[in-house]
Formats: sequence, structure tokens, C-alpha cells
Amino acid sequence: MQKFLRDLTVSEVSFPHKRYVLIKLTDTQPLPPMLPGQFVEVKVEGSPSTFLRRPISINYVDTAANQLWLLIAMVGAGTRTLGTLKAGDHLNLLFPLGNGFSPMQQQGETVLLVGGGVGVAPLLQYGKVLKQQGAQPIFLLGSRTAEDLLQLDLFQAIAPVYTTTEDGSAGEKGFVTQHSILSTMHFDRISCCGPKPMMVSVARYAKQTNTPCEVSLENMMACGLGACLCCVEKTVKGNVCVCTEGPVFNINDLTWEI
Amino acid sequence: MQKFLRDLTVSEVSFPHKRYVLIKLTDTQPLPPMLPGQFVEVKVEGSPSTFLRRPISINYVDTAANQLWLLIAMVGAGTRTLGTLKAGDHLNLLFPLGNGFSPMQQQGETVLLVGGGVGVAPLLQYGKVLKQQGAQPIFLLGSRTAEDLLQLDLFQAIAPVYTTTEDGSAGEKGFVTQHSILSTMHFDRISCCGPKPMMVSVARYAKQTNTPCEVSLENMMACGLGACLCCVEKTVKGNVCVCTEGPVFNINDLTWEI
Amino acid sequence: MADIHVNLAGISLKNPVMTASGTFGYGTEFADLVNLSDIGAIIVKGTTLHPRQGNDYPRMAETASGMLNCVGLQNKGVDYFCTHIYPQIKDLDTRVLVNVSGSAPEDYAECAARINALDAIPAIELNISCPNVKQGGMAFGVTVEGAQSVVKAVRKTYHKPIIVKLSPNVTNIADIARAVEAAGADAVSCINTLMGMAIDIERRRPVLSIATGGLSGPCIKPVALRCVWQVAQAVSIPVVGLGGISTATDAIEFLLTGATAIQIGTANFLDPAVSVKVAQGISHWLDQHGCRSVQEIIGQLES
Amino acid sequence: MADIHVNLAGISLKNPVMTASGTFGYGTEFADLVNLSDIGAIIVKGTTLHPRQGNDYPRMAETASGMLNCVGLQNKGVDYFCTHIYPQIKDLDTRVLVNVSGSAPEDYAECAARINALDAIPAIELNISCPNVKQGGMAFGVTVEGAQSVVKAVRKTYHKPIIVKLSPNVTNIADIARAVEAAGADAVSCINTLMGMAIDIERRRPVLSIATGGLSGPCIKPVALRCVWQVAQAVSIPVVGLGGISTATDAIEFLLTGATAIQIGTANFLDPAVSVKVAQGISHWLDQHGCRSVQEIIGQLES
Repeated sequence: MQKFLRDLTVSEVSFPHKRYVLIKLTDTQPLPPMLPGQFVEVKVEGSPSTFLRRPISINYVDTAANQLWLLIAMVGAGTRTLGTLKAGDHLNLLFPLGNGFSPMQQQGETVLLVGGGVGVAPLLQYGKVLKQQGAQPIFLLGSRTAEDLLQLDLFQAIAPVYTTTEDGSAGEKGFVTQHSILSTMHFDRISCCGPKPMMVSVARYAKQTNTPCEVSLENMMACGLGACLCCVEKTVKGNVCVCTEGPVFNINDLTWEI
Repeated sequence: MQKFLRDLTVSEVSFPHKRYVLIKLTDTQPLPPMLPGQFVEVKVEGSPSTFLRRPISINYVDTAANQLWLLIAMVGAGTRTLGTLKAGDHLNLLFPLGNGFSPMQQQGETVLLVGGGVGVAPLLQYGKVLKQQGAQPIFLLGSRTAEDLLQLDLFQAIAPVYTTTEDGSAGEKGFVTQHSILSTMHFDRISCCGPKPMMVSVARYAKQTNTPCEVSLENMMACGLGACLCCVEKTVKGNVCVCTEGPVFNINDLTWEI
Repeated sequence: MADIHVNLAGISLKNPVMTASGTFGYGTEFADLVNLSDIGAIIVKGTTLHPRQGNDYPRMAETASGMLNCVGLQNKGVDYFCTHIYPQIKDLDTRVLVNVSGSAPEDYAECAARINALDAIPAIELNISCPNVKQGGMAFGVTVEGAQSVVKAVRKTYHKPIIVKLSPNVTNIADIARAVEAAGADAVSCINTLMGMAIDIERRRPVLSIATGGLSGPCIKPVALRCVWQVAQAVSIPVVGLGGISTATDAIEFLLTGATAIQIGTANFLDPAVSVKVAQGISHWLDQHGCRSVQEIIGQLES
Repeated sequence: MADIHVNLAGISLKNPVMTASGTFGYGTEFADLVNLSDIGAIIVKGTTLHPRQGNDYPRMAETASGMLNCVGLQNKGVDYFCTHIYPQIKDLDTRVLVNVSGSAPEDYAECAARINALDAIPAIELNISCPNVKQGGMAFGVTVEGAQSVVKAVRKTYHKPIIVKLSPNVTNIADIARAVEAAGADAVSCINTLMGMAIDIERRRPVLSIATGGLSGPCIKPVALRCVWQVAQAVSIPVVGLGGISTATDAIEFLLTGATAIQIGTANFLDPAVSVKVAQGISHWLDQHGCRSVQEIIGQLES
């Protein structure tokens, strides 16, 4: 897919929760085609300690409004600086990058979309697209506490949502892999995005139940274009760049111990 | 004089001219005593290419309003970033630094204060203080064009102002050292701040007319405290720090070829 | 419009801006984002005789105005390059050079021999300064003998211009430059990365999988300028300057200091189109300053 | 409250934070702005046997996340220090060390001898790595022989702990560290500045009066960490880490990597109170992480 380097305009900034910022971007020209699971590399201005671009997954694409949404966890100086953007500011994006999640494999398939923390971000767009294509997405979203469950209303508008929280303040108490639907329901396949420990245990579940499973990795990267070779993941084909061969991988192609 | 490291609050930002910004700062506690000709070192936030503090001369001290004014030429990334400050922002200052201009030497003395470009900044406070002490300051201010003549109204409120512009758009055409008052009037002494070529020619005039003369230097500096030894000027006593022995020097102590 | 074409050891470049090895892939990765024809030359990533998997992840750490990497020459080997990559890039409307690395002089020589057969590759750059591989790599670049052993071996099998990429991690880079010139190098490029390290205090470990890595980015520009200055005075072959260049001003600094051409490395990660912007910026600056040709500034530093 | 006191070659410091030579004057310049008693040690500016005027202006250039300087050891000489400065600082409630430099081993030895007589100076730091003086300075620090010649000469005249400040501008800093240890050094500090250069393209000249200068600031921290890591593994005497430290996190990185104490240099120019903030930050971090003493992290890097 063709990549672009553009200055987009910030049309709206909101804070679903104090540690997360949702930035809605638009452009004077139509936004290019983007696949669910692809990501962007943003240039952070005004943060002396931030040298490299920051890879951010595509949260949602509102084609009608020509808007691209980025849901960002403010964990470091770079992402905190992104949280200071105001409507009207410009943000330089290199996008769309990576391969994205698999499109629907068969009409009506049930696809479990498992997200943890800010890892839920790309699942919103993916669930929407799967639904449009005729699949039956089911969301399983986990977080530390109820207030870390992001964009719940938007997820619920698309498909059924099941949740877990570590403190039990919402949904079932515990980790996503402990949720009861995993033992009561069948899924044709699973797509997962979140902290690595979570994705590993989801991958184990998938393997045990012989369910096809893909995960979205977040290895540290510089260029996003496959040039710096820094974000490599060890796969059955050897070291490959997460930015170009991923970020989404089928667990059978990884060398995780599951 | 005791030095302080404080976060002052920006109370007002204005632009006398597109290339200059006037920042008025205040503090919750009384501002410390400051001498005319002393300077501050400001910490520039949010400018990745600006590593060091920026030395800025004290333009004016409004004791009643507990305000410190900085008149800044926006020439580089650091000073341009200072131009983006808004009322309510904080600015970290290390101040007051340096020795300042000489106080009044004798009641009623006529002191010619020669300023060029943004070098006029410290002369506003100095002229005010001399006037208060009972001297008769006279301002001779030069610039490229009329619009580069800064704070004219404020200077005129203190004492007579004579001007030159290189393009003749205001005052006499030419450089300050070509102004007619230098041949028609007598001055007990001269204080000067501006581009080095201007200060050198003023120093020549002073030497020829046996007029005591001090100049304020702007050597590149890092610490402002006499520790880094980077801002040295070659004087009759050897290399000395402009930040501690200056910025104001009597021309007889310098080794300029005049 | 000033003439910004340069001649580098007999190779004519439409402008002095090259993309540094390992920072621009094979060029094709950037084709959507920049017009490759506007780049003076592309130096494709480090190529070795045999395929290499490189080092484990993590390979990167962000630092103040720069980054560390310990990729470790991951590549599919020279034969894969010749059969799969070369056909895709041989017709690019720019110069394509190959960066060659190895673990022994013989490896370099054999790898270079196979590239010698590729008509569309006018020259190679020898990487004798990679800080991220255990055998060879930087080991060759830090001694006169080691550097000469590689250049002499390659000189026997490779019959086009050889550019030798020098390491800054030495006591006297001028000595190494003189040594490779004597051994038959046609040009030198400097500098490769500075050896550095980053620490994760929470995990109490080095950030990088092999502890140390190569530092690049604007943070090393002052060191790179000093090295180019020292080397340009020491040798009569052309010098290619690199190290933290991200603007036309940076590039002009290197040209004045004695570089015939410059390379842009890490800056490609921040702006994929930076190389063309720098080339245009050099041209614009020359016009502004009444220079008819870039030759009027190369090595014209007064001191 | 964790115990952050450290013992450096027999000298007890109330905390591991020292201010680096040439960045904190004689301490007194900063007395208005920071409580000197809260600093582990102050290393006063480079002192030579005879007065030195240093290099001409300009001596400084700002760089990406750092600065270049070519002060060139401007100081009024050891006798002036003993008679005029020492009386002002001998009663400070912190450790005051003197950094000694020279143009010949005999100069170092004679200068050290006069400081040996000062009871309130518990140790000296030998600067064998100043990149900004023509004779001596770095010349000694880049060879095993040169480094040993200075240390051996001083060892004869100075009878308290000697810390030798190492240059990063070498091929193998571990070799130099082993050499000075063998010659009788009680500790090493690393790193001094990296040799660099800045260019003024409009004037077509180097920015600095002597063309090159020493690079310092956060930009060199990765190189400094690598050097401390290499040196700590090479010698059994304590290592003092410096190079781009401006936060407690930076300091902890160096301590984990093997530094017994650290020095803060260029950061003093940005925040005169940074040294105390770093000392407090180390203490806070240790408490947060359940460490009773800073000893629990010194050299505790897993790899």
C-alpha cells in the first residue's frame, strides 16, 4: 500500500482518562486507504528528549468526516507532549505502515478481538470493518481498573463486549484469559493486541483450542519502513521487521514459547 | 549581589516589532534588587535545538508592579521559542547577573546613553535610574529603519532622545557616531550597548574627545556565573569573564584597537 | 542555479548527498516518499558474503539527540543481493553503491568480487568500523594493520573505486586514513557510529541485547566534523562526510570542512525525504551566496 | 532513608555526587544558589603550576544536546590557589578536590606537591585528557606511556589519593585505565570531553578559536556509560563516572554500570542546583526500590 508523509490537522483532542489522549486528525485532501491494524509514525515537536518518531496504531477511521483517530497512552515525554496538542495544530504523520489484521476469512465467522490496556485501540477499527464485511466480531477487553476500559460505548455500538479488570471494578475480575466466555463460547479465530504477557497467554489459549490466532506486536522501532532493522522479531523465517512484516503476526509464525 | 534561581510568571507578552518580543515577568514574592546593565539567564523550554540558557539584559524594572521586563530580539530558535510564551506561563531565571553600568558620578552630570538595535534594552532602565539619581541622561539610539527603533515613547518620557537610522526613515540618516549632537554637545561620560562595530566606533569617539566611556559586551556565554570561562574578553588584566567582570567595561580596561 | 554535481573518485554524482548504509534500505522502501532520482547516491545496507541474522532484539535505544543501534549486519548475503535485489535497483536513476562487511579479509574480498560483476554498481564502501559484530567489523578499523589487510585483500578482487568507512573509535583517525589510502583506497567516508551504551535502571540491564551499540544522530555531528577535518588534512583522496547531518546547513559544514560528498543516515528515520531537501537546500544556499558551483565551498574552510 | 554515603579510594563522601572540574568554579560562585554542604564533593577547576591565560575567545559552541569548549585551562596557577582560593574554601562542609593539569610530568608533580601540603584537600584529580591545550593535556592521556609518566611522577610527590581523569578519545580506554592503575592511581574518572568541532558556514571558519574543542553534555552520555562499563571491568580501583549526567536517573545508570561516584559537569550551567537535586533523587530512588544503601546498586548491572 502506498505510504504518505503528510502534515495532518488536529481537529479534536480529548482525554478518555487522565493517562490517555484521543487525537482526531483530518486533512485538506482525502485520507489514504488504511487497513485495520496498520499504524502511523508521528513526529513529536517541542520535546527535547524525544528524538525518534512514535509509532501509534490506528484507532479509528471516520471516512465520512475524513478523520483519523489516534488513541495514545501518555507514558513518556514524547506521548505526554502529544497530549498538549490543540485543535488546529499540525502533526506530521508517516502512514499507513505495516500489514494490519486479516480481513474476514468467511461470511459470518465469529472473531474474538482481545485487547488489553491501550492495546484495544486498533480493535475498534478492526471490529467495525469485520462487521461491515459480514463477520461477527466479539470484543474481550481487559484492563487494570474500570476507568482504564477505553471507548466502551464505541465498542458496544459495534458488537458484544466482554470485559475483565484486575481489581474487579468492572466485568469479571482477573485477566482476559480467565474470562468465562473462553470456556463457554467457540470462536473461528482470535486477534489480539495488548501487553506481551497477555498476548502470550491468549496465544496459549488459542493453541490449546486449535483456534487460529494473530497478535499485534509493539517492538521498539525507529523508521517504520524496514530500513533500520531495529524492531525485529524472531520468527520461523528468522529475524523480520515488525514494522513491515508485522505488526500483526500469526502466532504460528512466531517463536514464542507457548 | 545575591543571585537567585526562580520561576517567574509571564504577566504580559507584546511585540514592539515583528522581530522583537517584550516579555513582562512578575513573581509572587518581591523581585530582588537589580542594577541597570545587569542581565538574566533564561531557561528555554520546548526548543530541542536550544541547549544552553540565554543571557538577556534587563530592560526595565517596575518596582511598583513588581515586574521585570525583557526585550528580546528573536534571532534564533531559542529566542523565537521565548516569543511563543503566553501570559501565565513560567520562565526560569538565573538573576541578577553581572556588574551593571556605573551609578551617577556627580550631580547633574550629562550622560550620553548610546544604543543600537536591541542594545537599547538596558539603557531604558539605566536612563530611568540616572534621572532618579539626579543626572541628566541623553539617549542616542540607532537602528536600521524607523520600525527598529524600540520603546521610543518610553525613552522620551525619561529624557531627550536623538535617533539615527541607516535608511534615514527616522532621525538623522547614518550611524549613531555620525549624529550631529556628537559635534555640538558635550557629555561628561558615555555608556553604550549595541553591535560591536558600533561600540568600537563610539569608543573611538570617546577616546578622541577624552570622554569616559563604558560599553556592555555580549560575548557568547554558558553559565553566567564565572564557572565555564567561555565568555572571556581580553582586557588589560588578561582574559576575564564578561558574565562576572562585565558585561559592562570601561573602554580603558579593554584591548580594542581604538 | 549553482552546479551541485560532484565527482567522487571518478564517480559522477548529480549532487553531493548520499544516503548512508543501513539507514535507507535498498532505496525502494522509500520510493513512495521521495523521488530517488533526486538523490546523489544510495549506499545500500551492509552486505556480507554469507547471510547474517544479526543480533537479538532489542537493537535500539533512543538517546539525547540521537540513537544507539546494534543491528549487527543482518542481511541475506551477497548472492541473494545479486539475484533478488540488484535487478530491482540496477535501473534506478541515481548511483547505487554497496556497503560491504565481513569477518575476515577473504570474506570482504570474495563478497566484493561478486559485486564487481554488477555493472550498475560503480563502487563499494568497505565497512571496517561496525561496532556491533564480535569478529571483524570494527576490529579491522581500529588498527593500521587491520584496516590495510582488508583494503589490500579487496583491492585484488575489486576493480572499481573503493570507499573505506572509518571508525571514530580510535586515538588517531588520520593514521587509519593514511593507511587505507596507502593500501589502495580511492576514498574514505567518516564517520561510522561512536560506540555507546544505554542502561535500563528498572531492569538493571543494558538496553541493547549485546550491551553496547553504535551512536548516531545530531549528537555526534561535532565529533564527525572534527574527524573529517583531521582526515581531509591527512589524505589526498576524497573524503565523504557523515555523522548527524539532517539539514543543508549541516551538509555545508561538512563540505567546507573538506568533504567532497556527504551521507545522511539517521535523519532518514525522522524524515524519509530529508536527503532531497538537503540537496535542494545546498543548491539554494549556493545561489544565495553567489556560488556558481559546490566546488567553491568544498574544503574552503578558513582557519 | 537509604545510606548514600560512599567511600572513594579512602575518602568518605556524604553522597556519590561530585561537581566536575571546570564546571563549578571553586564552588563559591554557586553559594547563593545551592547549599554546598549537600554536595558529595567539589572538584575545583584545572590548576597548573604556572598561571595560564587559556585560549582566545570564542571558546564555546552550542551543539545538539551539548556544547563544545576550548577554555584551555585558564587559571592563576597553583600558588595563587594556595594563597588566595584555598583559605576561602578549606572550611566548606564538603570534600574539595583539586584538578591538576600540566605540560610535562614534572609540572604535574610540582603542582601536586604544593597541593599535598593543603590539609583540607583530601585528593587530587589528574587531568591527562584535556583536548584544548597544545602541549601535554590529552597527549598524555592517549598513550599508555604518556599516562604512566604523569602518574608515576605525581605519585612521588603526592601522598594522598590520586584520581586520574581519562580521555574517551582513544582506541582502548581499558588499556589506559590498567596502565594508570599499575602506575599507582587510586581511582579513575571517566570520561573527559570528546574532541569535536563546530563550523560557522557564513564566516566559513571554525566557531572555536583553536578550531576544535571538547564536547560535553547529554549528547555524550552513551559514550561515557560505555567507557565506564569497559573501565570498571578492567581495573580494581574505583571508577568515577561522568559525561552528560543531569538527572538522578542518569546518575543511577552510571552507578549500576560500575561507578562508585559520579560527577556532574555541563548540567551545572543549566541548573546551578542540579547536583543537590541529583543526590536527593538518588536517595529517593533507593528508598522507592527498597535499597538500604547505594552500595546495593553500584556495579550491580546484570548482563
